Amino acid sequence: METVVHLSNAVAVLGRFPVLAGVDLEVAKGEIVLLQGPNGAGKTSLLRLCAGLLPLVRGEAIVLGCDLMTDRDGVRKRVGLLGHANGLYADLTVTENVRFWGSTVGASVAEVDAAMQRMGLAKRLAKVPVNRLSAGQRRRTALACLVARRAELWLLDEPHAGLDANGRDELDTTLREATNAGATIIVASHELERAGALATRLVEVVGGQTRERSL
Amino acid sequence: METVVHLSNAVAVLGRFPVLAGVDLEVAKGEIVLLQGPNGAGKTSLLRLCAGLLPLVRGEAIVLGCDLMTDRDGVRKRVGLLGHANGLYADLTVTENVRFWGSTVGASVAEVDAAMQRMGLAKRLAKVPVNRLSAGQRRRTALACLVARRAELWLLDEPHAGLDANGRDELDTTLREATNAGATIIVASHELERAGALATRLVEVVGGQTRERSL
Amino acid sequence: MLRVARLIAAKDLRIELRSRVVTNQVLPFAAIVMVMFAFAFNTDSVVQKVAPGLVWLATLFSLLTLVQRSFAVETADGATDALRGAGVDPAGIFLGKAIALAAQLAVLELVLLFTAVVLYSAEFRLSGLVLLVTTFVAATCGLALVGTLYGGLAAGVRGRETLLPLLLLPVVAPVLIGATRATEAALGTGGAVVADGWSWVGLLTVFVALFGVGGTLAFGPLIEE
Amino acid sequence: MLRVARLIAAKDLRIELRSRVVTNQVLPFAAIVMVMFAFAFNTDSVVQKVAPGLVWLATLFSLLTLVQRSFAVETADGATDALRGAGVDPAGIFLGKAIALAAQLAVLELVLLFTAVVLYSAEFRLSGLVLLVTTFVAATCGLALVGTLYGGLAAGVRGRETLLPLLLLPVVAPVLIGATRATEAALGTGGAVVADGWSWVGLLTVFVALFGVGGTLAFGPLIEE
Amino acid sequence: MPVTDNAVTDNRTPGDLSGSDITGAFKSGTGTRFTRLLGIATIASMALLIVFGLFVSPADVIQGESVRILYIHVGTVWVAYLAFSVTALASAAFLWKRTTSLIWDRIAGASAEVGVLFMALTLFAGALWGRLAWGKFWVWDARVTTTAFLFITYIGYLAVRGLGGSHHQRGRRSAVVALLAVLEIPLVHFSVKLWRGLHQDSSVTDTTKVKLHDQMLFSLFIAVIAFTLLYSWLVIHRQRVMAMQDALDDKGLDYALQQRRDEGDG
Ligand code: HEM
Ligand SMILES: Nc1ncnc2c1ncn2[C@@H]1O[C@H](COP(=O)(O)OP(=O)(O)OP(=O)(O)O)[C@@H](O)[C@H]1O
Ligand SMILES: Nc1ncnc2c1ncn2[C@@H]1O[C@H](COP(=O)(O)OP(=O)(O)OP(=O)(O)O)[C@@H](O)[C@H]1O
Ligand SMILES: [Mg+2]
Ligand SMILES: [Mg+2]
Repeated sequence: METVVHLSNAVAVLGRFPVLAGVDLEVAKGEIVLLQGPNGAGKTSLLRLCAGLLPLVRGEAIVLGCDLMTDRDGVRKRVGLLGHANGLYADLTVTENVRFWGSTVGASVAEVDAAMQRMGLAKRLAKVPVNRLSAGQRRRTALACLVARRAELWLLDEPHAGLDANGRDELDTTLREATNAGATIIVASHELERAGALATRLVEVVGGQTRERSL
Repeated sequence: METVVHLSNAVAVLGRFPVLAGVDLEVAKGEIVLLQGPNGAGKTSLLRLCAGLLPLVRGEAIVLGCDLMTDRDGVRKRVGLLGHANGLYADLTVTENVRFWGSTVGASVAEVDAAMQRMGLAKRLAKVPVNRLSAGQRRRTALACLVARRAELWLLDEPHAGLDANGRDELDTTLREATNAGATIIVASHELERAGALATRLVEVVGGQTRERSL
Repeated sequence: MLRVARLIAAKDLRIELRSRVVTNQVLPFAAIVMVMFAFAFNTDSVVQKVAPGLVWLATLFSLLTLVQRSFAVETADGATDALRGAGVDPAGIFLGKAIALAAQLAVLELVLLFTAVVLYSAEFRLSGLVLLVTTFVAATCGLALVGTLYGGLAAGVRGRETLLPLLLLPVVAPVLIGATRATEAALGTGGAVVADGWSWVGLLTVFVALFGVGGTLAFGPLIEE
Repeated sequence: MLRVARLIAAKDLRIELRSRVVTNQVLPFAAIVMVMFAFAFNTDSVVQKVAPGLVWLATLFSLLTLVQRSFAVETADGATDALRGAGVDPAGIFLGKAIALAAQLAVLELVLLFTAVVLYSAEFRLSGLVLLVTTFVAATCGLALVGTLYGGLAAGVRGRETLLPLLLLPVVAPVLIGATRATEAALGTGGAVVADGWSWVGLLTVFVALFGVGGTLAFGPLIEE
Repeated sequence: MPVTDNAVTDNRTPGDLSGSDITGAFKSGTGTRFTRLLGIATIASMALLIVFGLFVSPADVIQGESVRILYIHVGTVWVAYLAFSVTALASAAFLWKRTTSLIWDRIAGASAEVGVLFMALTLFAGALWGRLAWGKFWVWDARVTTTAFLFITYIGYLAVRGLGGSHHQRGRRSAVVALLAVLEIPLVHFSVKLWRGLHQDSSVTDTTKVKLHDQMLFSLFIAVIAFTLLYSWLVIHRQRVMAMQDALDDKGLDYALQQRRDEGDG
């Protein structure tokens, strides 16, 4: 099977703190991997490393065939990250935000509309500026932006946070569809019941290191 | 039984949008009420109204014996709110933050330490500035600030978001202890399984109005 | 109220100690502003004549930044809400933030004055020293009080960056003028005599009293949502 | 690259249209700065003599605010991360943000020039008009390019507010001087003649070319963590 | 005028109110018999002012015909002072617990708006006069500058009124600002003494050195009466329009509430 993420003894630091202390991880194409672990374990850092946003200090990291030591730009174009922050422009409307993020990868208007439809934003909320949305509505918008980006590797940091029951179902459907279309997904989440049902594999992160676990 | 919150046809607006469109709610002392409902329904707004932060436009609202139309200050001193934002000072350490919020209500050093202990912050993290914490660690700090405030009515807006399994258990214990000590609690959460096990009553919020539901 | 004021002031100053925004950012900024002034009017005689005005003008610009920073700290993660929600005495918040602001302003002004002396060869007179110190204390308090009052009003609202200079500058202008004239008198710029300065200090004192009392009473309603 | 530049510029200008921060905040601020200048040097003759310098000084202060705003929009909700993470061409981001900044600066400068004409009774000459327009275009582009470059550098890091003025002001000083002298030549302030101005414009053009090319190449590594 | 109409801020929300027929409730207009009489009196006194100002009163020995600007310049500025004082008094009444009523807030707002209008006229007339008397539209004289600051201050006041939020919140916030702003009036008035500028010293109120011709003084008197009447007429109407706007907001709220409730059923 094709390997999408290959980390071997990867180390990353923030300031002087080693947030990742030698991580080993293999993810194959089409998998949905769930990262789980205590607060401060390094889940967010791991996702940021894979997205090419956190510099690799030691070890080996190859994502989508690009070496993170040398070719981070190659990775970034093909990866989609949803972080703790939403990355939205507060003064622009929902549609404008999704359209902007879609067009950074050349998504068509139809694709953007489809993404908004997916997250239930196509109707009343489409023309509302983001600063007038509730927390969950913002999270939905950020997800729609991610969907519109059509990434090959999706990195999701607590995507459920703030979503209502309905939104969680929509998210699950979206992720399943994405993997069917050939995407690979890594999700960090504390909601074991919810995310566990979706995932194909569970990886525990503790103290900046990973351990394989059974679901 | 003593009534802590009494809302009758309460209306509140943001801009010109009626976020609360006539809410009726009765909460008795010692209850743990779970608010549940779709994104944008008005849960956050309802909590902010009860905390005296969102002006009441019409209807009646009496919280802890104070009328929200006339005596919002009386309410605020005795209510503790954990919102979507954490309300922490990023440049101060965890201890300094908890101490500051504790001392606004005159909590002693021992009480502050106890609160930090409760949320598992007493050891390694005590002297770390908040801007070097992970998302879940920040949430824990915010909860510790709340515990240190010793409020009579606790208003929690998605308190579980970002907490690890351990933190969730600690939170549940803390809330149970608080009600035993005479506090009343209203929680808004999308995690039905988790929060439902804790709550004594379920209230659904839809379209700016409330409906009583069975757990 | 005083307990709350002490608490808030201590917190604000501690944040400054940790983040060093004023020390590292506003100070060099103000200093550079002074240098640029000297640059823009390269005739020496002009610069020397307007030196006191420049010190206060630079203070004023820095005040805007300081006030914005002072309230950005609160709004960054929703702490204003938390403060209001905690039922903390607004008068205490007002005084506390004003004290912290005054302390930061004072440091800033000292540096500016020093820069002025070095760059523009402004001159000191011993006879004017008492006047100079009084002027600086009064003006600093006045600026800190007004800044906090309007900063609090503008902090919560949407167009806050717009509103603050709009509200602040016309009110502060008299302070600027009074302080400039008093400083001129103290330094003897353009042949001004020391006695002239005291009436301006009187004006500044009235201003301080007014905004001290007004702010303490009015801050509550102002920051209310 | 140009597609990305257009995308980013359009987004930045649209945000400005919605939030009106420049129109409502920076513009009045700059105008008030001009008024304060005039008031601080209340002798009329001085003001008139330094009017071109004041216009550019006020532009400079506003530039700082504009650049900060331009990148605050990105960092507020982690959009910088998202932009970097999206692998958007950095050269495109650079040009796009510079274009949007230049557009906003241009509006600002027009207003300032108008204010100067009204307030300081600065005078126009038809013969100097071409020079004036060229100077403004060149200086605007130069300021926008440098501003974006250093703004991007400062945006990610912790002491960003410190860094920006510290980096920006010394580099921009030549632009300030060149533009002032050229404007003086165009307006004939203090008996300057039009021909004098063109050599300054030459300097400005070199500056623009330098930072245009340099910025396009260097922006990528600069915004990298 | 800058920010006049706080109800028309861009606060359109998902539940847009524009589609409803809530305007029908206010067909009666804002006029009453009293205001119509007031309007007639205003027009009459204006006519009188034109007659006295332009024809009866003499030209000045030094300034010539241009002195006639005085009637507008000084007439409007005094009425602007009056307007701002009324704003302050109404604000105090609003803040005082026993008289709290939104009507005071509306009077304060309406009066400030009209005051800003008159102040703009003062500045305009002063600038024109300055061109004639001093050769420049604008000088950096103390009174001229402080007048500009006063003007900006009240624009700021109107901006605060336009911030949005509930009516009571608007009232509280703006009342505090109004009470602080009014303190600038003495500053403007005494600025000539404080800073010794170019501008005219007190020549009307200071009886020890009356310089004005009797007929000029009388014309000025008429000007002040005329502008005061105009001011009252404008404020009464504006205040009523504001009351309607507030009521309209309430009606709009009813409509928006209905839509919001339907959200749950739909
Ligand atoms: C834009 C320029 C001007 C502004 C902003 C201005 C402003 C004012 C103000 C605010 C007052 C009221 C002072 C008070 O009673 O408190 C006033 C009064 C007056 N102004 Fe002007 N003025 C301007 C230009 C002029 C000029 C050019 C003249 C004539 C040469 C003039 C003549 C007067 C006179 C005669 C009074 C009445 C003085 C008194 O009795 O107090 N003003 N002006
Ligand atoms: N500033 C604002 N102006 C206008 N409408 C707003 C504003 N802020 C929020 N709203 C609207 O108010 C409604 C209620 O928001 P609220 O935050 O109370 O919802 P919520 O139930 O907490 O939702 P969530 O589950 O997403 O947190 C939302 O529909 C939102 O669109
Ligand atoms: N700027 C920083 N400087 C130093 N250490 C940091 C910094 N930011 C985060 N850390 C530390 O890095 C560690 C890993 O953080 P990370 O955000 O990856 O954890 P996480 O697994 O995502 O936790 P959570 O479940 O709380 O989101 C934490 O222990 C945190 O204290
Ligand atoms: Mg995390
Ligand atoms: Mg919410």
